[in-house]
Amino acid sequence: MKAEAVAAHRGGMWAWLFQRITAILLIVCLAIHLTFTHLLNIGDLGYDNVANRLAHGGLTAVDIILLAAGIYHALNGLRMVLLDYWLTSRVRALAVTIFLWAVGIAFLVYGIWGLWPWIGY
Amino acid sequence: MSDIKFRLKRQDPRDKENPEAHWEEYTVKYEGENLTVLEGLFYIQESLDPSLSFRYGCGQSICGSCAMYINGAYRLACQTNVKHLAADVITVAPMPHLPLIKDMIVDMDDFFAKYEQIKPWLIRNSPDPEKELIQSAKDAKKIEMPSDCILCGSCYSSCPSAWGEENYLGPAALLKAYRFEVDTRDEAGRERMPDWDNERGVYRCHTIMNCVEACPKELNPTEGIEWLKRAAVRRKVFRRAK
Amino acid sequence: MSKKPRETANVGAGLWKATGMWAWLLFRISGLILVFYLGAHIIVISTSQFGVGGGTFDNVMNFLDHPVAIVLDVALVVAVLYHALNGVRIILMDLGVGIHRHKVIFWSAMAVVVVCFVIFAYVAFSYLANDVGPWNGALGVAS
Amino acid sequence: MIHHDVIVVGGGLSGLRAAIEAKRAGVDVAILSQVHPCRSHSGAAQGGINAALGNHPDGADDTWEKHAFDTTKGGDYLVDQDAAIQMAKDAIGIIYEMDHWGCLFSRFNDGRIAQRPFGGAGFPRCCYGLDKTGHYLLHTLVEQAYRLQIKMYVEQYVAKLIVHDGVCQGVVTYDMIHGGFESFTANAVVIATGGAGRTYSNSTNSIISTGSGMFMAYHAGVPLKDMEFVQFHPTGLFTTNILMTEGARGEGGYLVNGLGERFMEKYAPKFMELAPRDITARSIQTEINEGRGVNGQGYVHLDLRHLGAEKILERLPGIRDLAIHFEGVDPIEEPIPVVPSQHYWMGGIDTNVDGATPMPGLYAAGECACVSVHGANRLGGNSLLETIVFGRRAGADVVRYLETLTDKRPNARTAFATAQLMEQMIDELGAKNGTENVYVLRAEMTETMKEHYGLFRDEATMKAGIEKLLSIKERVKNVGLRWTGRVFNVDMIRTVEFEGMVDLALCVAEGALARTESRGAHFRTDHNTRDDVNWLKHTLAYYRPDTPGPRLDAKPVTLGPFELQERKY
Repeated sequence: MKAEAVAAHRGGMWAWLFQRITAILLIVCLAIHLTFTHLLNIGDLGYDNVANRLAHGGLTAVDIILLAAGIYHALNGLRMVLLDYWLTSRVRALAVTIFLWAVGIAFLVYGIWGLWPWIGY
Repeated sequence: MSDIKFRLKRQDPRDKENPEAHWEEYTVKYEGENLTVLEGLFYIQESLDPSLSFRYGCGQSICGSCAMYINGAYRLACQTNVKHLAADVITVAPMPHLPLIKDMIVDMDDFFAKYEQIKPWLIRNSPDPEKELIQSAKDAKKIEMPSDCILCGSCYSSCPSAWGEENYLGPAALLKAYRFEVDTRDEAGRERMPDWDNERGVYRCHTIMNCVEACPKELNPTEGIEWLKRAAVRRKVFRRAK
Repeated sequence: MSKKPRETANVGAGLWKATGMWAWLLFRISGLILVFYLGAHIIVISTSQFGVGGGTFDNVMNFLDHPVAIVLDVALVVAVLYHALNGVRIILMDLGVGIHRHKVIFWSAMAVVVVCFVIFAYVAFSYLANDVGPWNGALGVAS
Repeated sequence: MIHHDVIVVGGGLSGLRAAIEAKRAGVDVAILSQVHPCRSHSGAAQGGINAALGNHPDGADDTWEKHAFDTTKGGDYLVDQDAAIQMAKDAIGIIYEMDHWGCLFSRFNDGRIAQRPFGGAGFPRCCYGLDKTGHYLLHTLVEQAYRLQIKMYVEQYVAKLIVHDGVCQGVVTYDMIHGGFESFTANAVVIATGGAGRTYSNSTNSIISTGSGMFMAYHAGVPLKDMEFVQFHPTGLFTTNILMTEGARGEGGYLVNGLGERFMEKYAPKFMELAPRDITARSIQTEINEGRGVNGQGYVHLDLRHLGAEKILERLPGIRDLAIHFEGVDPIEEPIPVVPSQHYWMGGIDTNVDGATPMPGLYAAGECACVSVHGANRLGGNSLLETIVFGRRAGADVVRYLETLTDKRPNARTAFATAQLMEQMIDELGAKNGTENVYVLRAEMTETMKEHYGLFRDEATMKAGIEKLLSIKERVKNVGLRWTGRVFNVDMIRTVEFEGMVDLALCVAEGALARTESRGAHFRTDHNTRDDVNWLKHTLAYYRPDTPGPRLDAKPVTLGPFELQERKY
């Protein structure tokens, strides 16, 4: 162990806390999302059908929260796994964190873009 | 009662002729009712193979020297009676996932370096009173569990987070941090916090609970680590003192 | 302090009989599966931007009605349910609830997983069998 | 060769406390220990630590004078009264200091440190942390040692003192991890290696308590004092001799014989189970010898059942665990089978009240030293106190000693030669084709000590015991080293230390034979009264390289305010 290596890693509480907050958001939103998409409307997934459903603004909001929280939760989870195995140096950990943030924001933008046809339907 | 077989994992990495790990079997005399694994090892060392190395201390489960991997679990050799193992063969190996020195001896330097890292002492800023510091019986009870740690290293060796990440402080050190942070006499405030409120500290704990399974004193390091996580939130988000 | 070579011969030993160890391992695996699923899902949804009047999206959806895809969906549900309910257990422990009874809570969570899964599997397989969902149109959502 | 101003041998309570005291005065100090300091035998202490805090409602008017008196009376007046008074005075500050350093103490409802009654004490003055007081104290001091960044060399078996012109200048150690001998030079050495309990086969002590510090000093010419006084704890587990704390009786546990009687009313009607240890232990042994053991076997019962599960779990969880793990008995449901077991070594390296031995530069503190505050019999709760009080005093005196030194350069040639000597000795041992098995001899010796120098002694058995010990000492010469590897050679340590253990055993034997009286823990059936006219004096034992046994000498006892009286409890 290198004492400096331990000392170099400050913080982590916010990442941990947001992981929990997003987890709770995900459970709630995912339950709504799955119920409406797969239990109540199974077999009818189609462009117009989705558009009808998302006409209820609430469900659009749920999907967007799901998207944002899901991306954060997924990528932070991935970061956790990486930290466990090979992100021992602070520089590397920082670089990966920044990279994952960039990927996350890109996916968020791309995801909203994907939802856009229905939002503006 | 008849004799009992001990299967020991032997390795001397500095032995030029045979540096590899290998298993050796010994037949240990087992006449009476009681035989602890440590007594068995002493029998082997005295009568069968003087080259066997293992740590020993008190022989009464308080010093923490003889934590080993016995029949698939972390156990204190002195505390383990072979009759409770209910096995024909007693398999003894050093604690896994730690650097090996010889036979049952593992290198605990990192373990203690991490222990030292979290400032394992009471930090006080106000002047000490003439008499004792007043602490309610209820508050004293809170530090009992973490104070009972004997630093045997079982939890540290069993923690998957520590296997992959050499800088993770590990359950024992974090339990020690909890022991002081939860103590009403401690006035560290934010002084000790950076050492455990850290990606190499409490947030590397994924509540796997192996440490709880492994602990021969039946302590619960996870409880302490989770308390620390909440304490971090209390302090940083809600600006509380403790 | 110099980096010491870690012993390798013993790696794999550990507490493989411990509940928490398996719970964590499956949690991690299901988590990684879900990370990749999330990426795939976003890409699938984004097909709404292609084709005329959502044609590409409808094609993809029809393709995903294939029985194999539905079986995979059901497997995905297992991963989601497991990850979600074990996650609930972890959050409870974070809150200081049930640290001394984590195994009981784990198996209770698993019971919830099974119940939820049975509901999903029933819906999914009855759809596979009848090409129609049991509650199709129940809420009056236009089909 | 490594140099430090002060070297402390042993990392138990007294060693750590001495090191802390010296370090706080700005001295460069290092601890050498056979095990990591947190693994020291001090941690196995259970019951508590005495100090006249007066926190207990029944002991509100307790004072250090009364503590000193109880100590003196408990020690059957062989106590140096100035030392006992010093210890009782220092005790109060020591407890508060440990509390300020974060040691866990059980508390009364008002938040003050709780106290429980203990054997031989007129007042409930034993401060405790559950039944793991030693463990909590030890870890607190280890933590303080880390805080002060005291250099610790762990897993160094200290084998020999470096003595130049009669002045102690360091030690030679066997480095167990790296293999090989290393010499550590210093201007002062503090020995704090603990007792020699393992010379008895029925000991409550750690396996590492072999008295290595004692015989190291003894071989270097420092006298050992009062070695014939060996304490037997009344309650060790029947099969393993593991300690069942006196606190169990302090909390209200009963001693019951095979007939179901609380037999202590015959022996100590006033104090009952809380009589001093020597008296309680002899009472138990008498019951057993007269056939009133449980089921006709050699043990009596320690009965805690009437305390109730709640009190046992709250106050005595540690001994419950021990009883379950090692004896298979749950004290909540069953009485615990107990026998008197060797527990403490009242004698030791002759030191003054500041821990200084007759050899310049050599200090001793703790169980391996004999100040003497325990006299002929130690009271429960005084040993933890002694380690910390005299550890601190030794640490402070070392600093004063260093200031008086003009030449602070230890002689490197002597240090080197001493290490060479050890190397040579090991090489010779390794080359020798041993005809004797050291472990057979060890078993014989420990059994001899148990049988011949136990609770009841008489001339004939003791003489026979000396014969046996002398023959064992002779046979040690034929012992060879069976494995010559250098890394963590357990066999080497256990072989090398054995001869020293026999020497200590001989000191006990010769001292006990010479003392024709009964005093405290030393009870002779052929001289069963105390003889203050001839024997109110300390025994000193000097090493003679050419003769197997020690040369005995005497030293007067320092008397003080407490008049000699008969011991009645």
